[in-house]
Amino acid sequence: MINKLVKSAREAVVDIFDGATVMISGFGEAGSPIELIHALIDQGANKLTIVSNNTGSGNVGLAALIENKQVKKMICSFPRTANSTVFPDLYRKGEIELELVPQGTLAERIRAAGAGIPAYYTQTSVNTPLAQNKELRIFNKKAYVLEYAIKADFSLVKCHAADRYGNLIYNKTARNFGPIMCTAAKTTIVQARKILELGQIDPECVVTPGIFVKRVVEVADPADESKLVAENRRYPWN
Amino acid sequence: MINKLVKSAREAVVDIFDGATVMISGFGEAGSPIELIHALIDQGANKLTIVSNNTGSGNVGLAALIENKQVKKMICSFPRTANSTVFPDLYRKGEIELELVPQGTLAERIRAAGAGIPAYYTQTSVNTPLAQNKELRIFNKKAYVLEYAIKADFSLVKCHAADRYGNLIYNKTARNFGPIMCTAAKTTIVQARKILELGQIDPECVVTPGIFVKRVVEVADPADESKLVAENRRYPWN
Amino acid sequence: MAQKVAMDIHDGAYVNLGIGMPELVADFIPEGREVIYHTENGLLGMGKAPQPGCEDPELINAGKKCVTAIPGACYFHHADSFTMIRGGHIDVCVLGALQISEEGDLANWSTGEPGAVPAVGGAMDLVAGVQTIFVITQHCMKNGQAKIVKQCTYPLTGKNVVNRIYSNLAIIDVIEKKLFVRELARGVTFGYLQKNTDAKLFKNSGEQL
Amino acid sequence: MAQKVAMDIHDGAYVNLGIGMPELVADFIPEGREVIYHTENGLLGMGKAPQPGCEDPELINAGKKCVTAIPGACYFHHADSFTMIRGGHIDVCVLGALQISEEGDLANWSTGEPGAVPAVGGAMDLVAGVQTIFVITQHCMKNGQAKIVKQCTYPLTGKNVVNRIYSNLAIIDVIEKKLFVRELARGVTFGYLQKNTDAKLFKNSGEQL
Repeated sequence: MINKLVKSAREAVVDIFDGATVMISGFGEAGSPIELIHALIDQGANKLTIVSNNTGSGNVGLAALIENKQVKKMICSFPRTANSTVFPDLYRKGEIELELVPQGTLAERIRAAGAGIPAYYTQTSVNTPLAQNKELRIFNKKAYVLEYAIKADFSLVKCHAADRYGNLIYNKTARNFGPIMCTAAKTTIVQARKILELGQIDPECVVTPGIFVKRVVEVADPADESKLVAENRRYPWN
Repeated sequence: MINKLVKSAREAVVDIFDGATVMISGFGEAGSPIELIHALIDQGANKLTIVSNNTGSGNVGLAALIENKQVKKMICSFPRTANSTVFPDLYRKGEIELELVPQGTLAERIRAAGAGIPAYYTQTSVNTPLAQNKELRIFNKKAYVLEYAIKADFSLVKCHAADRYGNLIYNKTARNFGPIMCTAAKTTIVQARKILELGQIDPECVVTPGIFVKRVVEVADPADESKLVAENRRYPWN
Repeated sequence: MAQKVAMDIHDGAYVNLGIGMPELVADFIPEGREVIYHTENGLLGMGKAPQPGCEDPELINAGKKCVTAIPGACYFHHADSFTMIRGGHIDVCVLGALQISEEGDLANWSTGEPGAVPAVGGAMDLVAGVQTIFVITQHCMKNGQAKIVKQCTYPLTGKNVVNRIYSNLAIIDVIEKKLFVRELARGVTFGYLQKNTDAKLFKNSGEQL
Repeated sequence: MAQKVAMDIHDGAYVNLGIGMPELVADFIPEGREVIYHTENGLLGMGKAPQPGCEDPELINAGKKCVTAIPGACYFHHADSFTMIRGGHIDVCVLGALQISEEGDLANWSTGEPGAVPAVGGAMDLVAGVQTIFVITQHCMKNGQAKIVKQCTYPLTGKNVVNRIYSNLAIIDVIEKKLFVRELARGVTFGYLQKNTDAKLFKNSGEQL
């Protein structure tokens, strides 16, 4: 029988290893799997390469993972936001690496990995510093750069609801990077607000087919990151 | 005001020009926009390049368009099925061109066009006759071929329901090539069984966002191609 | 043969079954195993054939036959469907064959005859992307000619792609570009098998037949 | 400025508004025009700010502010969102600028200062993919230095990408790598405008200022 449900976030992230590449869904806090990230902090894997659009805010979630010195390198499009100080501080001190990728290129490189495409061409970043050292090619009199797929060992994704096959639906703009990250990792680990019976998700409306998901943990009432930040909370909990 | 609804299939296809590249959705008859194809037969544009997974069956729909000598070239993955004789006959006589493309490559080349990607690499077809004259490249010790985007002037697509913004939902496996073809044409023309009010399609379940659609025509009761074939019907109607 | 294939498909596998004989595999999956069928025209969770009268021409499989969808199924478009295939997410694909070479090359889409209308469908994508490729085939052609050959003479679908061959005479593994006999059909001897095979066969011990 | 931009956005346009000043454009769209807003984090059909107390932290725009969705809106993932951008499906993007060159190069993501944390977001994708790029900006920096220059000294976001500049002094078209003054703000003379611009300006007649 197929049953991808696991009992706890702790159990879900147990095999993430030192040096792994881990994708983390979310655009700012929307879609960020904060309970899975906190479980990864408890678990302690380090020298991680994290692929995520941002670098977290305050001292919880992704920012806390970085603050806890578990991250060797960030691959992201926008590593600073209103309340992010952890990554900027470490970056200025030279204690964390950054690969800056335009947001659409980040998305497409992840999608390419999931779709078995090793590389593709795009106009994005041509004639900018981010195209330095990238291979250029002309198609139909326009210049494009070659971009490579980004694969991951693990993806940590937040969704709205899931079933035991791993079929997922999302909530509004919290969908963002979740569906493509599910496709790009060897092991995709999901936190869902609700677990539904098979068939309760309309087959026309499934966003992530279960084939892309390995484990699902129910987190019925996920933390609100901006509230935690406003309250100056830090993880591990202060 | 945005209103993409047009009154008739005739009006919807009025500007398809001689020599145009036209994508036609469908996998066999499932998802084939038969009323739009028939309107294109009435309209008479010729020297068309048609991009579609198959070549139609019997003497209706896509097969009738080919039989009517409006098609110069087919780009498809499987140009013959149980009831297709029109294309095979013309092909053997050398009266129609064929570009045979593996099905997944066909899909991805269409998707690439819609996504602004001029070319990408894939393992599919490496070491086969279909990779002849294709550029090979090694990534991580495996060989891949370079595949180019397929753009179209027009796409003819069948869906289940639409609203005046052009948001679409599909029915079961009739979805197939529809959503990606909508993205790859300058002008996407859709036939829908139902027209819904704005907001009646759940924003989480829209499959084709309206941005990819130019015109929608209601065809409440589309013809059942296999019935027509079984009855030996031909278009223009015999 | 279909039963033998079915025995080798593990619980929880995502499986794509080719048109024809491979479709029969679904009927033999042992009880207690849950297997999810993918059909490349946009359905994961394909169920059995519909009851007569309940056919929906918009719910079909890759062979364009009417099917059903199980609870927990989902629909998607062709680019997403081939993301599953090309991206290595499907565990097993079962296909038919015209020829298989001793290095695991597969020819199953064209006899290359002049005048034939070539048609490839999703076969090249499947063999390039799916992790395990099972071939199910009669051991020889109707005229007795070998299908398992040193080198394919028909146009290839893919090179070094077949993992295991299920024929009416034997089950044969392709390992490091060599053919190892895994199991003989009842009453078939190694000698008889080799006689009906143009390629070199090895016993599992490594000994050449 | 935002009002001037709004006047130039046609009925039925699909529009992406950058963070900051560009967001104001939505408030000035003339009545009777229906404009659909895209936000690259996965929403087409973005509506106004929510009523206080009705904010949903999972319904935000690219600036991470809470927004609403109009009837007829839809949600999608990031690869689909940038298909709209990179594929040329968005009609207009309105962005801020650090510098614009006379050839329409745009610099708006980094001052290139050592020690600064670089952040690009979707700006490079937008200028590469969207059909028409409007820039809305103060004509000069706070210290009076020109923003419209012969050549950008800040790192580029894209080359030859800007179609029109809306500043507090003028509206300027970029046509075939030259700057044509389309409209002067009230009380601004051509002489004053050129004095505050490092790049060469042309009148619409083609005459150089």
